[in-house]
Amino acid sequence: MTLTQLLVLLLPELVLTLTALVVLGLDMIWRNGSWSQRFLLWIALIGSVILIAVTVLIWPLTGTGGLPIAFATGKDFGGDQVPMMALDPLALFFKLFTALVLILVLLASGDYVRVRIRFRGEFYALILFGGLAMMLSAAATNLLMIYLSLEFLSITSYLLTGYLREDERSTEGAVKYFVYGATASAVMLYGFSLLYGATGTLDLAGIATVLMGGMVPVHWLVYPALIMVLVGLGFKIALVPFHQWAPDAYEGAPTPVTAFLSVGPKAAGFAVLMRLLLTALPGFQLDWIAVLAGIAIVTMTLGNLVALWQSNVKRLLAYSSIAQAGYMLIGLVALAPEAQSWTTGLNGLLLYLLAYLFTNLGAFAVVIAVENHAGSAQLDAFAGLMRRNPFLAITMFLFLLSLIGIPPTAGFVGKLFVFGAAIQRQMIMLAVVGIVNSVISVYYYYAIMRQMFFGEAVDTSPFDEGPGLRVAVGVAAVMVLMMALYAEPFIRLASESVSLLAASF
Amino acid sequence: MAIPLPWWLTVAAALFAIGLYGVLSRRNAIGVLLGIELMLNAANINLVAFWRYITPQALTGQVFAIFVIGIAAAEAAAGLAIIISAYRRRRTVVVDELDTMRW
Amino acid sequence: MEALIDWLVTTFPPLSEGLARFIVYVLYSAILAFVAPVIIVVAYTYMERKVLARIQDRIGPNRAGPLGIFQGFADAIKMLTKEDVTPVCADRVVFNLAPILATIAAILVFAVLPVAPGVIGADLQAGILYVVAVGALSEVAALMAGWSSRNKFALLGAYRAVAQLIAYEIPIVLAILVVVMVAGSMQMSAIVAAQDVPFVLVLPVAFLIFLVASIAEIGRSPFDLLEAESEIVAGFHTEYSGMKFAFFFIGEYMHLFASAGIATTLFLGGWRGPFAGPDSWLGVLLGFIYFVIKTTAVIWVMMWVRGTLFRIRIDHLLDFAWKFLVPLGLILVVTVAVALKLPVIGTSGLRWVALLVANVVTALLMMLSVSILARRSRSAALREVAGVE
Amino acid sequence: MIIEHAVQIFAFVILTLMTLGGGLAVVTSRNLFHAALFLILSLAGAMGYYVLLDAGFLAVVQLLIYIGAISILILFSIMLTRGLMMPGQVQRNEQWWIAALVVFLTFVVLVVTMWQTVWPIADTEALRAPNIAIAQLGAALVGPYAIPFEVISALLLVALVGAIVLAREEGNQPARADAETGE
Repeated sequence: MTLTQLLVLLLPELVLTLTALVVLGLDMIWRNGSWSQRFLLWIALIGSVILIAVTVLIWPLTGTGGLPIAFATGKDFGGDQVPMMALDPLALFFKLFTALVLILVLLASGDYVRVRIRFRGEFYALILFGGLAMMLSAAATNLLMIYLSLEFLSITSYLLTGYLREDERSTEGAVKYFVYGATASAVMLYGFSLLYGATGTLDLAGIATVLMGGMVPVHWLVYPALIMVLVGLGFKIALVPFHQWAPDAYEGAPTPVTAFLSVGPKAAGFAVLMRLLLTALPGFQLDWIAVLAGIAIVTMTLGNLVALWQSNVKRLLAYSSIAQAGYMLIGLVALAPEAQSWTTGLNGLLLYLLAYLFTNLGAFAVVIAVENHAGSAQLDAFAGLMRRNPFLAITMFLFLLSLIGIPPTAGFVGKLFVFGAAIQRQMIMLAVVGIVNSVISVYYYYAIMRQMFFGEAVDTSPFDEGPGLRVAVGVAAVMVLMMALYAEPFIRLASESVSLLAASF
Repeated sequence: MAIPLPWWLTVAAALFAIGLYGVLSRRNAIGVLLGIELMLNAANINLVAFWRYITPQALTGQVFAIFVIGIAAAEAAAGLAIIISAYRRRRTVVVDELDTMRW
Repeated sequence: MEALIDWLVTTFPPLSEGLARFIVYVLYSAILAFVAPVIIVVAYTYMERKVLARIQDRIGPNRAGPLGIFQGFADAIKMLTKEDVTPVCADRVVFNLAPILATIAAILVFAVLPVAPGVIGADLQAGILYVVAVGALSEVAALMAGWSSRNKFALLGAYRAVAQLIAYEIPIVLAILVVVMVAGSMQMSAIVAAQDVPFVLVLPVAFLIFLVASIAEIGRSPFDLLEAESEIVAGFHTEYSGMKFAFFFIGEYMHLFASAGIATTLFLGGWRGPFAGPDSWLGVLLGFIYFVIKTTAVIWVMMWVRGTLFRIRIDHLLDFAWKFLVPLGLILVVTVAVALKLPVIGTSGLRWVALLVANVVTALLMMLSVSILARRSRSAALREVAGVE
Repeated sequence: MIIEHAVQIFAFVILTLMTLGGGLAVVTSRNLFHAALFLILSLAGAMGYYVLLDAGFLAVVQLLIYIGAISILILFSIMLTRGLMMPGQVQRNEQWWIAALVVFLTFVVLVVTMWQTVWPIADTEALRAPNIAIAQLGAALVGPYAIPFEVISALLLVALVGAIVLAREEGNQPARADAETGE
């Protein structure tokens, strides 16, 4: 592969890196607080839009098998040519996903940042770098690259969480996030080192070849390695025994960052989990499916039950997002080997992620709007929202419906595919627990609705949410409806993105 | 090589366990960070030992270890900045005293 | 070294090669650890006093022995017979460990210093990187000393020491990087071998960066803020006396010699000179003499600087590192890399010219931009003072 | 050959005492500053391991980055937050014995696995001569590993920028703040 080819294949990553660097550089030139600083947001947004264009542009290059991305200079490195990433449909899906996350988060963050954040250029740059790390981890096919990109994403997230340095809760959330996250990644690294020792390679496909080859009696070793890797990824996704950091980090972080955290690292974690388990460890399917099924049940239930007691909407959404991760996990647990069926579990997982992206980011955009105006994200800040800003109230209503999974919303499509896969695989228990949990969740989502429609507000004057937020909320709402009413292209996208993984399995 | 591979792995496992104990038992965030560094080092010893005994002709393990050290530096810088920032606010870095938020 | 081992094996047949090697290296490390410090400290303190005295128009030491050459021994005896005080509240173990670590850190550098043709403790592949790495130990020693003394001046001194050492380590590494790029190796012997032209002639800017930054690394005037008497008594070793202070003192002079020796090796061609070479005893001896002379010359420049310039302020000190030396070093790395990759440069003569041009151009551009920036900020400050919008 | 083996084993034992002893002291020491110093001891032991394992460059990197940068950063942070180290401060939380139990079980499981596994050890010929030159490592970093190499540079930039933003002291001492986070 020549350098030019390689650069073309890496265009999405390059675009994002360049945008972030330009933002950092211009921020250095433009004085803090000067008028031209508002262009930083525009530059970041334009970069994200270009990212979509570039991704679509290189889509045809992948071919059916996906392209390994490996770099070697003029000299021949012989057998040492190590593919680090892959440009396959799954990676492309997550590139698109990242671009959407970035656009929505950036749109929603404009006013919030202007009021509360000191170092704006660095803030936007960190968010863009976080997006870069998401794309890298979704594309990585080498343990080194996976560890590196996940750490990249984590470190960016820690820093963003603690970005409000004057705010106790922000720094406190960051400390907890850091302490738990760093421990988890150290454990995961140890697991990776065991996998490397067992197989002598870092390449995911190579690991599978060695393990399936049966030449080496190292099977015992894989179990501790598997558990350690699951611990690390479980932290990133905030699955239940490893979720303690999530509520604090989510509540403390600046709200746009919370929106990013609730979608970004989760999606990256799921991407890595899928790739790692399906590419490297398919031979141990029975083992990890059993573990993950248990985790899924506990995660859904605990997330939902604890959410019942929350009075802060940010924290409530944090627990809700833990529960949502549990639903998504069903998709991975219930993956069906026969690829021709309408739901392979995996495509359900991707659909759910996509639905969750629009729904959750939309909901957080509304929270940001309310917080910008009322100064807090407590439940009573939402009181009488219907009278004060009907647009926000109605869209929020839509997002909450989608979170519950009531048609005609995106959340319904996601749940349909995920639970459908579970029923198809005869995992009735999982589906039942999932549905019961969805019913429980109605209660706390209803608490928000009740405040919005029937709550008595102290201040009843209408307020304006500002153009950025209006666009973000509007786009998210339209997409939530689109995914339900015009679902076919989305389903096709998700199915095609996982076809390779499902086939390799 | 006079020392069989499992010896190295045992030492690394012991170091990992010690680090994990430090992480779980320390109250001070910087103390936790010290434990994390021990765990990372245990993983590194594993990587280098595996490189030496299993794939001595390729560079894989050594390069991974170099990357781990670099990442650890970035992590420590970010983590300590966060801890110092929290200390400025609260005058404590004891993890269980950071309890503004509950449940 | 290898020649010596061969000689031992042939002269004393019962010695196996491994044993001979062992003996030679043990002897060499013993010399480095015990003999060299004494000679270096005594010789260079005497030299420093004389040089400073001359600069300040004094005579300097003149009582102990002819021309006062035994002054160093007199000082040593005084220091060793002084009472050894440990503060009551001090953290004893750490307090006692710090001076030893400081000395060890300085001595460890000597292990990779090629003091004469073929004479080197360990010719590591990553030799020069090892030097940078070992430098970190002296930071640890300063932190330990400052913290364990339970003295606010000591603590402040330690803060300053670490801030300064870290800040100036980066320009040093950049200057070293330039040399490594030109020499194509990090091995000390290879760097010496590559200097058909001493690098100071083709990389003058890198040499200046290295020299200035090493003066700061070893904490000498005008960068001696770690122990600025008028501000923080004596910095991190405020509470030390007697033998333990002597260790810091030895460490400081060993460090001085080591830094100058590294500068000699990297930029002045190390032991190279007419008739010096590893083949004969005379060549080795000549190489050693050249090395010592060049190193002493570097040290003399450092003393000259000390005698001439005044101490600078701590924030200026850090600004100077981060805002001048580091950018200069980075730009230099880039221009030198470009100059090395220019397609026309095949012959070595042209190569040296290109490097020199790259250096000079970099320095001129940097000076120009600094002067423009300085003028702008000065006029801004003036305008502010004058109250003009 | 026998002597060489004996030397190796002797070195291994000494280094193990340093690494594990230092490590134990790191997690049990009451004084955090001492714990950080013991961390340096433990890291130095690991550095010795790398030398024994013929990974000399890695040993230098360990000394340069781990001991030279990370440990100093930690020591510095401990000094900046030293208000916490009043004598008698309990450094252990109440669940320490549960932690000890869990950790001990983990250790036992790991050790049993390590000894039960039959490792795919390379053939003796390959084992004898790993001799990897630094130039080879460097070429690998800008060759097959160029992509992660570029990524880690971005990561370090992010960590640096973020750390300065978070830890920078407000007021009229920008220079000092830079130095604090200048690692």
